[in-house]
Parts: sequence; C-alpha cells; structure tokens
Amino acid sequence: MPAQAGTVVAPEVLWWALVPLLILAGAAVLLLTVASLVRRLPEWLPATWTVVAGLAVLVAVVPLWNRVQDDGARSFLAGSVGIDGSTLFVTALLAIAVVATALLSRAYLAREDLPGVELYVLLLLSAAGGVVMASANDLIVMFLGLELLSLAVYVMAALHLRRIQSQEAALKYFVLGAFASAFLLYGIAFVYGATGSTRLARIAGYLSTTVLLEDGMLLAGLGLLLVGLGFKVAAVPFHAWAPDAYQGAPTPVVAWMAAGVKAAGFAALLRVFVLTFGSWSGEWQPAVWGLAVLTVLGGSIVAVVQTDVKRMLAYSSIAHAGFLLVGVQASSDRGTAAVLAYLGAYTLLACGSFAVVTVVGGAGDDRHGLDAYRGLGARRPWLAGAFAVLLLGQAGVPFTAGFVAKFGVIAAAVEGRSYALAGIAMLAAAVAAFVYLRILVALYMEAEGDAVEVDVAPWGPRIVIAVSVALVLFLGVVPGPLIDLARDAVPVLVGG
Amino acid sequence: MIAVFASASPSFPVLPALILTPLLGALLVVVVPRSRPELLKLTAVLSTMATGAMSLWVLFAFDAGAEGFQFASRHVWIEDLGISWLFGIDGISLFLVVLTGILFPIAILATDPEHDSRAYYAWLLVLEGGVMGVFISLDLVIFFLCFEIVLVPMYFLIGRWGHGNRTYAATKFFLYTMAGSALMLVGIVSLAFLHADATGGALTFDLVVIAEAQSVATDAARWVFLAFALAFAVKVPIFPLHTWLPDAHTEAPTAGSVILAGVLLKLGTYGFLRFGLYLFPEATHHFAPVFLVLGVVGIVYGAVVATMQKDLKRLVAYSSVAHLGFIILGTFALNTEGIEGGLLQMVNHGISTGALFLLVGMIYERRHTHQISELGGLQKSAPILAGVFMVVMLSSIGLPGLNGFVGEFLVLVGTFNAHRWYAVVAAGGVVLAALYLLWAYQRVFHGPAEGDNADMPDLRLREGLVLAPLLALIVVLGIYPKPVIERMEPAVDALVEHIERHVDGFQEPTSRMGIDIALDGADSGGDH
Amino acid sequence: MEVTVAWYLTLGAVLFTLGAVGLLVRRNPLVMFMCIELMLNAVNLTFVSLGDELGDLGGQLSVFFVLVVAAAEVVIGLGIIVAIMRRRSGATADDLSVLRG
Amino acid sequence: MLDLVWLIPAFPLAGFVVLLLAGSRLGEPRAGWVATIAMFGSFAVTVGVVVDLLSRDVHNRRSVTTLFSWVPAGDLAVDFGILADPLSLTMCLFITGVGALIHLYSIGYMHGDSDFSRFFTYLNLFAFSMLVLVLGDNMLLTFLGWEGVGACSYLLISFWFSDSANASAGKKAFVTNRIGDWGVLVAMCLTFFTFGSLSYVEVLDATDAGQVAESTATFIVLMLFVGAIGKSAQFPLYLWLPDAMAGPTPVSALIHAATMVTSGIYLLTRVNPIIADAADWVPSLIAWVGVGTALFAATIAVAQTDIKKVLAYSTVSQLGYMFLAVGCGAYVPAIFHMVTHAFFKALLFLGSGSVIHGMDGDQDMRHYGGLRKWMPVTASTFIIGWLAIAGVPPFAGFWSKDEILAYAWNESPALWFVGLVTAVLTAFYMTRQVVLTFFGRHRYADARPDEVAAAWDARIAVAVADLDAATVAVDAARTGLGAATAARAEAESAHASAIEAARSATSGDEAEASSDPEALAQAVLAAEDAVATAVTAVETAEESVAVAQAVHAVAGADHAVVSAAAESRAEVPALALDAAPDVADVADHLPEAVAARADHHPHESPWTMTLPLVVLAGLSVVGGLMQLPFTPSLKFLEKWLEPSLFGNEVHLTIGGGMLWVLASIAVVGGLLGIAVAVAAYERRRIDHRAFEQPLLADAWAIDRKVGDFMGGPGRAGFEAVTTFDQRIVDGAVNGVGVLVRRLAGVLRRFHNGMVRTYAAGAALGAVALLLWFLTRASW
Repeated sequence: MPAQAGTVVAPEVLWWALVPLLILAGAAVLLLTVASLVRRLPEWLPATWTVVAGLAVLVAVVPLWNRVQDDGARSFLAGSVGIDGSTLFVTALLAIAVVATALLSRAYLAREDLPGVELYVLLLLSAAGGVVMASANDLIVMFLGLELLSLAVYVMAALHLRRIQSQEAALKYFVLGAFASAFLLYGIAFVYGATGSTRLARIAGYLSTTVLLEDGMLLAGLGLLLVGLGFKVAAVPFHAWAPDAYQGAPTPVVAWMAAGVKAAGFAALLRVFVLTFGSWSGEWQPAVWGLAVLTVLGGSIVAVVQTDVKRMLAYSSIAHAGFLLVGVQASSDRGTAAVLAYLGAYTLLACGSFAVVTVVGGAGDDRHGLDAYRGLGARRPWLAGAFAVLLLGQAGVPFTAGFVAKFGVIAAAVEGRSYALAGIAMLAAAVAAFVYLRILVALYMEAEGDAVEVDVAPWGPRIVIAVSVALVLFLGVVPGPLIDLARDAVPVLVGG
Repeated sequence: MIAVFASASPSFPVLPALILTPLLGALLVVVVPRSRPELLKLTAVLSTMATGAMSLWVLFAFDAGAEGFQFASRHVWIEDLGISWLFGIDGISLFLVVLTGILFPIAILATDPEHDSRAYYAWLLVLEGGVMGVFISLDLVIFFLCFEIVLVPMYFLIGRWGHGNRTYAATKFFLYTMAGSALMLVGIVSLAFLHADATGGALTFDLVVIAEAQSVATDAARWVFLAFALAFAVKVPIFPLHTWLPDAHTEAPTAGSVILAGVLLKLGTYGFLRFGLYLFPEATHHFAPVFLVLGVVGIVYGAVVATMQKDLKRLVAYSSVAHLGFIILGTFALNTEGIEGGLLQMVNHGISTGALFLLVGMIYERRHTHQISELGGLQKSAPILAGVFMVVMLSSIGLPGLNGFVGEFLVLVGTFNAHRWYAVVAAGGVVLAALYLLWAYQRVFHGPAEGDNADMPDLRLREGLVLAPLLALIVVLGIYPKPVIERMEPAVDALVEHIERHVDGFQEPTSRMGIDIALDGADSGGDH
Repeated sequence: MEVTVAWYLTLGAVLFTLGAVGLLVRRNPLVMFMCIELMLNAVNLTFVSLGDELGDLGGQLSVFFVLVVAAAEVVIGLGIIVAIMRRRSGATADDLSVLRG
Repeated sequence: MLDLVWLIPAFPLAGFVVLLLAGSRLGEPRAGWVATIAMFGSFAVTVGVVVDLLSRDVHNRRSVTTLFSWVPAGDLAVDFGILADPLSLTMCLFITGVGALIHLYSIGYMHGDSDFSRFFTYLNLFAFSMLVLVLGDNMLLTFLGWEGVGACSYLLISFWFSDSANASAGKKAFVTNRIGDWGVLVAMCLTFFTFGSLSYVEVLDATDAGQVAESTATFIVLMLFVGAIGKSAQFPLYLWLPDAMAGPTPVSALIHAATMVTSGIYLLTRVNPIIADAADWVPSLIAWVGVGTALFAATIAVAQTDIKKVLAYSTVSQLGYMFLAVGCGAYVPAIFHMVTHAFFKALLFLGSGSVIHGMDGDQDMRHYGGLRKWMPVTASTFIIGWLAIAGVPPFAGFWSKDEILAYAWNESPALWFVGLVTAVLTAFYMTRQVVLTFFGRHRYADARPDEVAAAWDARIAVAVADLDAATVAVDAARTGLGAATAARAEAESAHASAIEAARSATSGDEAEASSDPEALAQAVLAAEDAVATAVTAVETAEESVAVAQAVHAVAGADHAVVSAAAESRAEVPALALDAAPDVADVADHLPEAVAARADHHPHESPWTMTLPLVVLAGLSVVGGLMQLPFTPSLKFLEKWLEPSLFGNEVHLTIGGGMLWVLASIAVVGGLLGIAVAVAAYERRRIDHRAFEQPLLADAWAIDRKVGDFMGGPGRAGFEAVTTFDQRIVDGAVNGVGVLVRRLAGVLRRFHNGMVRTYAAGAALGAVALLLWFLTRASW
C-alpha cells in the first residue's frame, strides 16, 4: 500500500514472532559489547553464551510453533515479514546448527589457540540472517537476510589466521558470493519490474490474477533469482566455491556452512519458487530439473576421485543439494515437506560428520587426508563407529535418517511424475555410496600404516557426535516425528 | 484369493520376534564386557538358536492346508505415507525363513573369526535380522528396507574378515547390488502412487492390497516390473549380472559364503516370486521368455565357467550361477510344478551349497588354500571329510534320492510343460554339473596325497555335529519332500490362479493327454 | 528524441554485463571487487528506473538497502583482501589456488 | 508273500546302513558277511514272491505296492511304489542271486584290502539301487535307481582312488552315463507332459489303449534309447565300459556285466507298448545300433591282451545282441539272453578275477598259459563259461543267442548275418582267451621282451667295457717297454766307457802308472752287471706287451661276437607261444624279477571265491532250460513274462525247419571260430599276429580321438568362455567404475582453484539459464 501523503501508517509488529530473531541478534550484540568492554573474558563464556542462546531459540520456537499451528501463519511489518511453520522449522534447524557449531568451536579455538569471541558473534549474526531469510515475505528482506548470513560466514571462513587456505577459501567464497548476490538482486529488480512489487504475497496474487502478455522480464527475473539462490545452496554449476571453501575454512565453520547456510538457502528457495511462483512452476520446473540432475550427478561423480575427506564431504554435500532440488522441483506440498525433512536429517548428518572431522583434523586442522583415517576402527572404535553410522546415513542406508530423507524426496518426485529424475538421483546415490565406502575402507579395512594418533575428543565434539548419531539412528527407525513436523511446516503466504 | 489373512495373528508376535531376537542378540554382543570374550560366541549362538527355534515353531504351527498369509501382524510405521510393519508368512516364505533360522547357527558354530569377534558376531546377527525381515515383510517399503540393510553387515563381513582381495570384493558387492536396487525404490514408490491414483484410495505400500487390486495400467506395470526385476536379477544373480558373486563368495569368510549362498541369493529369487509374479502377473508373463533364456544360459554358462576354475571356492560360486538358473527357469515356467521346483531348489541350494562352503572352509582351515592344484588325495588322509563332501556334492549334482534332484526335476517338468525346448537344453545342465563337480572332487580328494595333503587331519567332532543337520536334510528332503511340498502347494496354486486371473488368455501350462508333439507347435507357451 | 525507461534498463544491463565480464578478466582482487560494485549499481539503476516507471516508491527504497549492503560488503571484502595481502603482498586472484581439485 | 516285496530292496538297504554306521568297527571279514547275508536274504524273499506270483493266474500277476508318496507337486504325483510283475521279478531273481554269489566271492577277493568294509558298503548300496531301478513302479523311481547305480559304479570304479587312472575312469563312467540320463530326463518330461503321470501302470495301460500319438511315442522311445545306450554301453556311449575295468573284478562282474549294464534293455522292455506305438524305423534303429555295436566290440575284443578288457568288450558285444533282440521285438529272447549272459559273463569275470588273484594282479594274458594245472576249479568253470558264450550247445548261451539270431532273421537276414559274424568272432576271441590263459606253455616265468632287451644292452655294455680296458693295458705295456729299452742303451754306453778307461790305464807309460788297476777292473765289472739287469728288464717288458695284446685281441673278438649276436638276435615275441625266448647268451644279465617269477606258482583261490564259480558254472550249463524252443510248452520264460509284454512280443513267422538250419549254421559258425582260434593259438598252424591288428588293439582309435578332442578343442572352448566371463562380462562391470573415474578426472579439471574460472562457470550457467528462460518468454 503506497503511503498516503501526510499520514504515516506505522506498520504493525508481531513482537512474539520476532523472539527467535531477537534472541540471536541480541545475543550477538550483547556478546560483542561485553567482549569489547571486559578485558579478559573467561574462555568458556562465549561458547556457553552462544549455546544458551541457541537452546533458548529452540525453547522459544515451541510455543510459537503451537500458536502458528493453531491460528495459522501470520504476516507483519506491512507484509514484508511472515511467520509460518517453515519459518519456525528452519529456525529450529539453524538453532541446532548454532549449538553444534558452538560446541565444536570452543574445543577448536582452544586447540588452534585462536581469539575466542568473533566467531561466536558472527555465528549468531549469520544465524539471525538465516532466520530472516526463513521468515522473509519480501524479496528485499530476503536479500538482506541472505547478505547478513553470508557476510558473517565469509569472515568466519577467514578466521583461521595462520592458515592461508582459510583466507583463500574466504576470498573465493566472498568474491563468488558477492557475484551471485548481484545476480540475485538483479533478478529481484526484474521481478519487481514485472509484477510491481517485491512482496511475495502481492507477487503471487498478481500472478494468479493477471495474465502477462509480456513475461520476458519476469522469466529473466526468475532465472536470475535461480542463479543467486542456486549459488547459495551450491547447485552445479554455481557450486565451485563449495569444495574450496569447505576444505579451507575452519572445520566447525564448515559444519555451519553445510548445515545452516544450506537450510537457510533452501528455505528461501522454497519461499520464492514453490510458494510465490508456484503458479508458474511449469516455467521454472524444467530449469530446476536440469540443475538437480547436474548437481546430484556432478557432486557424486567428482567426489569419487577426491582424497581429502573434507573435500569428499563437500562434494557429497553438493550431491545432497541435488537431492533437495529434486524435492523443490516437485513444487508440491509433499515436495516441500520432503525438502524440509531432508534438511532436518542433513543438519544432523553434517554436524555429526564435521564434528568427527574436527576431531581427526588434529592441531593445525590439516590432517584430513584419507590416510589420517586409516585403521581408526581399530584404534578408536567408538569414534570410527560413529563416523561409519554418519557416513552410511549420508549414503541413505535404511534405518538411518538419511534414508527417510531420500525416500521423501523420491516419493515427491514420483508423485510429480518425474520418474527419470528420481531414477537418476538414485543411481547417483549409488555412485556417491562409493565415496562413503572408500572412507569406511580406510576406517576398517586398511592397515594403520603411519597414521598419526588422534587425540581424545573434548566433550564438545563428543556431545555433538553422540547426539547426532543417536538422532540419525532414532529418526531412521522412528521417522514419524520428523516427517510429521515437516508436513506441518509447509510454508503459507499471508498477504500483509 | 490370497488376500485373506488365513489365520488371525497369534497372541505372541512371533514374526517380529524373528527379526528382533537377532538384533537384540547383536546389542548384547556389543555390550558384552571386554573381560569376558568367551561370552561373545555364546551370546551369538544362543540368540541365533533362539531365532532358529522360533522359525521351527512357526514351521510346526503353520497350517499346512491353508493358503494366504499366517501369523500376520501389522504396526503402522509412517502413517503419512501408509507404510507399516506388515508381516506374514505363507508357503512360499515359510521354508526360506526356516532355512535362515537353521543356517545361521550352523554358520556361526562352524568357524570362529580370526580377529575382532565382537563386531563379527554383531554383524552376523544384524544380517540375520535383515534377512528374516525380507522374507516375512508384506509391505513394499519395509521389504526394501530389509533388502537394502542386508548389504551393510555383509559388506563388513566380507571386507573385514575375508581373504585375498576382500576390499575389492566387498565394495563391488555393495555397489553392484545397491545400484541394482536403486531403481527398485523408484519402482516401489511409483507403484504405490499409481495404485493410489487408480483406486483413488489413500497411499499404501501393502503388498497384498496392491497385488490383488491390479489397478496399474499394463505399460506402467511393465516398467515398474523391470525396475524390480533389475534389483532381483542382480541379487540372484542372473547372467550376465553375476560377476559380483564369484568375487564376494571367494573372498568372504566361510560363514559369509555360507550365508551369502544359502540365504542371500534367495532374496532375489524370492523377490521374483513374491514381488514379481504376484505384483505383476501380466508383466511377468510378458517378459518371461527373456528370463527363461537367461535362466538356460545361466545353467550352461555357469557350469562351463565353473569347470575351468582353479579356485575351489570360486568353482562352487559359479555352480551357484548354474543352480540359480534352474530356479529362474522354474519360476518363469508359471506353473505349479515349475514354481514349486524353484522354491524347493531355493531351499536345497541353500542346504547343499551352504554345506559345500562349510566343507571348503574346513579344508581351508587345514591347508590354508583354495587352490585346487595344491590339494589332492585328501580322501586318504580325511576319509570322513571326503565322504561328507561326496554326499553333498552328489546332492548338488542332483542325484535322485538326495534333495537336489526333486526340485531340479520339478523345474524341468514344469518348464517342459510350458516351454519344451528350454527344458531340453536345461536338462543338459545335469551332464555339465556332473563334469565340473566330479572333476573337482577327483583333483581334490583322489590321486596320490603328497606333502601336507598326506597328513591332513580328518573332520573333528564339532565340525561333524555342525554338518550333521545339513546331511540329514539332504537325505530326508531327497526321500520325503512331501511335507515341504504340501505346505508350499496352496500358496503356489493360489499364485498361479492369481496369474491366470489377471493375464488374459493365460492358462497354467499343464500336461495334455495324448498330445501329438509333432502337430503341437514347437513351443507351447501356455496361453492359447 | 525522448528517452524511455527502456534506455535506462539497457544501460543497467550493459553496466551489469560490464561488471560481470570485468570480474572474469581482471586478476587484481580489488579491481574484481569494484566490478561487483559496478554490477550492484547497475541493479540500483534498474531499480530506480523501474520504480519510476511503476510510480512506486519500492524501487527507490530498495536502492538504499542495496547501498547499505554494498557498503557492508566493501568492509568485509577489504578486510579479507588486506588479511591476505599482509601475508602475500601483490598476490593476484589466480595466485590463490592452493585449494583445487 | 507278495506284500513282503518291499523286503527285497530293504535287505541290501539295511545292510548298507549297518555297514555305513558300523562297517569299520565290524572289519574284515564280518562286514563282508553282513553284506552277503543281506543279499541272500533279499534273494530268498524274491524267490518267495515269485512263487507267490506263480500261484496266481496270469492276468493277476502285476501288483503295485505303494510305500509312501514321494513327489506330490501339482499334477505330478509320484509315489515310492514297488511294481512286482514277472519282468521286474525276473530281474530281481538274477540281481539278488548272482549278486549274492558275487558278494560271497568278494569276501575272498577283497581279502586284506584296507578299505574292506567300504567296498561292501558300496556293494550293498548298489544292489539296493539296482533293485529300486527294476522294482520302481514309475519312471522317476526307476531313474532314482538308474542314477543310483551310476553313482555306485562311479564309487566302485574309483575304489582304489589313489591311482589317478582309476579316479578318471570312474569320472568318465559317471559323466558318460549322465549324457544318457539326459535322455531319460527329457523322456520323463515328455511322458508326464503326455500322460500327466509317470507311473508305468497308468502310462503303459494308456499307451496300450492307443492313447498316444505316434510322434510322441517315437520321441519318448528315442530319448529313452539315448539313456539305454549310455547305461548299457552301446555305440557311441560305450567308451566308459572298458575303462570301468579299473574297478575291482567283482565290481566288473556284478555291475559291468551282470546287472547295471542290462538296465537299458530292461527299460526298453518295460516300455514295450510305447515302442509298439512308435514309428517303425525306431525298432530297426535299435536293432541296427545293437547289432552294429555287437560286431564292432567283437572285433576289438579279438586283439585285446588284458584279460578283463576282452571280457569288457565281449560284454558290450553281448549287450548289443540284447538290443538287437529288443529291436526285433523279441523281448523274451532279450531277457533270456540277459539272464544267461548274467550267468556266464559273471562266471567269466569272476574266473578272470580268480586268475588275476592267483597271478598276483597280473592281467596280461600273454603272461599266463597252462594255468589249469594250478587252478583246476577256476579253469574248469571258466571253460564252461567259455562254451556257454561261444554258443556251443547245450550250454545256456547257445539257446539264448540262437533265439535272438532266429528273430533277427525274422526281421531281416542282414541283421542275422551280422549277428552270425559276431557269433563267430565271439567264439574266436573267447577261445583265444581260454587257450592263452589255461592251455599251452606256462609263460609266466618267461623273460619279457623288455627284460630281454635290457639284458642284451647290459651284455653289450660289458663287452665294450672289457675292450676299452684291454686297449688301455696295451698302451701301458708299450710305454713300459720303451722305458726299459732306453735304460738298457744307457747301461751299455756306461759299460763301454768303463772298458775304455781300463784299457788306457794298462797300455799307458810307467810315468802315469799312478792310478790303481784294481779299482778300474771293479768299475768294469759293475758296468757289466748293470747291462745284464737292463737286458732282463727289456725282455720282461716285451713279454707283458705281448700278453696285453693277446688280452686285447680276445676282448675284441668277444665284442665282435656280442655285437654280431645283438645285431642278428631274433626279436623276442610279445606272445611266445611255442617256447620261452632264448636268453642263453644273456642269462646272467636278466633282471631279478625274472628269476623271482621262475619259482612262483599260481595258486587256486579260496572256497569263498570258487564256490560262486561252481554255482554259476552250473547255471551256465542248465540256464537254457528256462526257454527251450522245441515246443511252446517248454517256453517257460515266455509264458512267465507274457503279462509284462502286452502281447507286443513278435512271433516268429519262419518254420521249424528253417530254425534248425539257422541253429546249425550258428553252431557251425561257433565251432569254426573255435577251430580257427585253436589253430592259431594252440596248434599254431596260423600266425596269430594276423588277428591282433594294432588298430583293433587300439579299439579303432576312437577312445583316443575322443580323449584328444576333449583335451584339445573342447577344453579350449571352455577356456574361451571363461576368459569371456573375466574380460567381457566382468570387464564391463569394472569398466563402468573406470568410466566414472575418468569422467570425474575430466570434471575436476574445472576445479583448478582459480576463482575466475569458477566465476566463469557460474556466469556461463547463469547465461544458459537466462537464455533458456527467455526462449520460453513471450514478448
């Protein structure tokens, strides 16, 4: 509604809906201020603070969830921000990722003896960005959230001051990220031009009510949006940053990239394409189909020849993105629910896996070659066992959360009659399985060789690993909760 | 109608117990204190024995006359997708369950792992749980879950306790079979959705419901069938998808080979029956010629390749390819004799080949080689071992009076009734079977015994006790298979009727009085 | 002749392309970085002209957000570049290829 | 008694089980007795059943006793039932009877074998399988026995497995039989397909009622015939039988002469109604294959030297007769000959076994001769068997063979003629065998050709050695002489100088008379002595040279003689009929073995072995009484078998007179064969080598050729398939893996670490996406 001259309509604000965001942002700001005021902060404080913040968000989400389930989704701030099931679901995932990353980081920073506060502040901020993305009902807001998220992560990637790889990763990530957000922005501009608004609800309404005679600008906008978001979720061919960034960035940060950033990215993807441009799915589905195929195949195949475990996991995360795109491509409620469920499972898998990598990486964070894992099964049965479970989970072996996730997206694709896509995805999964098997072989079936002793995992990573493994198995056997939550979390657009 | 669940589920949920007991055992094995290693094997043996006992109880409690599924039980798993833990047993799965129940204790008792027995036993128990799940689950997704999960324990068993080129074999096994079943998942889901669309009902993966409805359009059904068939064909394995088998069998530890040959290969053949014929009668009938040809090729090809093997274990592995060719042949003959013959062969092959692998393993323990050239004249030093080997070998050759024959003959008769010339060629397989096995026996047990062969110790009591039940079965099933057959018959008849009901113009190909084969076409495909 | 919105859009597109191509052809991180700024500003131009075309404030408003974001990016970007230059002065973007494969 | 028919197979089965469980504990000879008693028990029951059956009227002589249901699957319902009818019981009679005798015999024959009990275990198992074969009331049960006997034959042929040759022989037998079994399998499939049943009663009655099409019947019979060929060792599947002789002799007698090999004939006789409904050319095919095999095998038997090989080929030949009979629709004569053959061929085999036993395992007839002196019982019984098989009236063989020939004439004179020739050959080679074994010189102690050759080589070696030694001696002597002569010359010159010194001293002026003449004289004398000794030395040296040369001359002469003799010595014949090869020249160079054999005396076998011989001999004499051609009333066997033959028995259309002619021709032919053999081997009027052609000895080289093919192209083919499996089939699988890796290798090049490359990739993707979207746009 264009503001009428003279009167300023103060947009209503649903403060309760903003609680998670406020917690995260507030925690970040507070932590920063305290840190800059107090000389010597106790080493444990920042991490604990962040963990508490994350848990607080988790707790806060519960009543909001119930409320949204009861009286439906809401939109406020002149319809530019909304709150619905998906918002809260993704927020929860982000919170989990934050907690996990924080738990990993403390041990990590101590081991690498790096300055202790920035990482947490940035983590909280980027999480806040993620929440914004997940609750954006306006393309510009979404862009802001995305930038907040990304900018923080760029810096986090660069945080390991003594590793040139860390800075290189950060630079690549940054340059390409900025490049991509330019595309995204340009796309937003076109959509704005074509539909006269950046509000998702208005766009959707406009598209459903009017027949565009000239849809060139809109389609171009769609394409550019797809580029921008495709970059965030590391879809081939916009994925190139991911392997390098993953390999170079500090491992806990990688956990956040894999879990948090992906979740936020797909949340945005769903809101924009499935939700807003759902009526135009005929136009963009084929494009996403192509992206999905490229991504799932590219990720799996290139992973085959990697020797650095971090890099392997990076490519596998690309393959996972491909699977998620399969769900997006379905452009249906089932598909959306499947994507959300997949994100839930993947968050666990990623946090757990990178927790293990953090532990094995050892001082200097550079022991990521396959031979670092050789014979681990004999030396550290529990660690290796946990990693094995997580890897099998990523491979989508039955009775792990990974299978439930894959099953969901495959079902969605089949329901949408995309049999070929489903088939290709499954075959790619078989290829990817080889990668995980290679690691398993190293863990269990090869002589120790000259593997360096892995030092005992501190309690932080231990908790992360234990919890994620437990949940991966639990959700594999009792997937009900995850699937139901995801189903109830399907986003809805409410006009402002 | 198969749909009716013949007997109301009993008070004690025996079928879930068949799965849970071994898994529980696995858990126990994992938590056995480090200080009491001797408990590991005990726990494993006891839990498999318990499972075996339950399977036997099922066998005796089984209502022989009734068709349809017994001991049925249902627990919802994912309501949203209509997936539930749906279990049931009929004459088709009954004996495979029993076979599993019997073979696992034997495999565990027969040999001890060289290292890391905790994980070894745990994996074996998980394996048993998975296999049981495959044989008793009547929900497509649950079936797939078990079908897939089986790979993991087997992968570790081969890769960690195998010999020689074990990692290669294990990885090949895992990837080959996983790739094979990748499309089956798509097939399963597609089938469920197609069924839901056609019937307008809710999404369900209930095998019986979908199969009885036969609501899916012919072409779609054929495609989905192919997706299933690929998975099963790899698992069986059908020529030319068999090459993972010799590697896996050869490198696997003895227990692994026994289970692999005895039970795991049956996953495929069982799948063809339960999820091929039953779900897709039309498609099965349509593609039957392909599988018949591949079956015959497998019989001859497997035998020929087996003849030339230099590694005893590899030889036995290739003999499996030939035997499973017979099973495929019988299955796709689409008549009672053939299918029952195939079923019998599944059980028989499990017993005979399982026993063969045990014996080869025992020879390996003594001589530390599988190379035929390094063995010879063992009958002198180990007459009892040789005698047992002889009996098992003859049963594998299909000597009448031993278990191998009845099934083989039923398959031939059934196939002949349906597709004459396939049977004529397949019967030639008996000659080759005699050739490669007798030749192997001659090179291993006959002739002069030199070096270590001369003083190789004979069978120990424990080994004898392990083999005894198998030998007993070999003889009993050869002389008196009636109890087995009559329990299979209702289910098989129902299955054949099911096919007749749902394939236009298809009649069970049976014998015809006073037929003049010269006038009767070269191949009486069964449908007129 | 009268200048329609199409011209502005075309100009924006041209600038955007220029920026993109520049990023691809230049080695100096700083210059690449400026190219990105160029792209963002091309978008700004597009926003403004479209907003004007639609008679809607949204377009102009967006530009402010974009400017802020661009500023933030400058800070971050320069920070990272400086951090790298401190260790390897005069490094071009292509020199930074330790991570590959 | 008929309801106890199940006891017939039960006895040997029980024996088998007992021996299996307790055999080694029972040990020798108890294990043997257990087995033998089991057989006699079974025989007794059989007799009882037969008596019982005889007491019934003719149409009531077929009874089926169903023990339990074996394979009830779908339409196929196969019972474990016993069909007791004249045919099966006739088989049982001689299987159990002859079998019992052979068991008894084996107790003696296997004496001292380390695997004594294992042998009898197999033997009983075989008897059981054989009885199941004939008693089975359906094809499948027959097949059970059919394969069972095959397996037992395999086990027994390779009984002494440590020798690879035996093992191979067993394997060969089993596999070759399996080829035949393939035919039976197919036949059973078709039978079930046609009749929906495998039970003889149903199938045969249905066929008899003409409910089967000719083509079907033809195919069934052909397939069964393939099986029969395999089991009854007819051309071309006869190859395994000669090798089967590797087994212990009682096995050859029981399995490879009397019982198992006749099951082919039994099977065809059993299904005679189907043959009757088959195309006309089928019976003649059977007849021709039969008679052809008969002649073929007979020709080979002529040239064999291994006593058991002769009998083996003779068996093949006799079985040919039986097929000839079946082909001519003469089922009764077929069975008749089967029974008589069981008598005399078992007798002959056991006899040969006894001989081998007495000759310490030597099976080469060339080393026998004149054994009747040491083995009276064996000899006399063997001779009876010989007369029986040679077709000399009134022995059993004459009647059966003659009847077959009569039917052959009835079918076609050509068949008859070939059969007749075979009969002549039979008489010939059997006579040859008897003569070589029991008559003529006892050649066992003879030096064998190889030994003689060896001796000669040794002898020549010695001569050469002597000659060389002499030459050396001569040279030595000559050098000695030279030395001596030189010494003498030296002494003489010393002597001369001494004399010179003395002379100058005496004839010199007084002024130098200082030297002492005495000393000089001494020197001269000493020199003279030296000369004298030198001279004697030379003389002795000359003598020794002479001696050495004399010795050399002698050695030379001897060498010349020996080599000459070696040149001119007569080739020692492999079969020295007239006299032992003359080895006077080399007597003391023969290997010890010869001397050892010289004082060896073949010995008669223990009673356990001779008793069966006597009994069988008796049967071979009177066996003909079963079926005397003179009047129908004397054709007991024919009347007895009638119920099993559904009146498919062909009836002779030729008159009694003609029969007499044929019979007499046959007899004359037989006598002729005998006469020739006697002339060649006993009287030695004819050179026996004329008959022992190498090609015949090599069995027409067929076996060898087949072996070469199997070892050559056959094996190569199998190898090819195996390589195909590794390279192509498995190669494809691994190829996929390689492919993925290659692809990945290509793709990873894009990840070259340069941010600008990445950006370019992304930009390209963006452009592609844009273009794609814009193509779908409407302007």
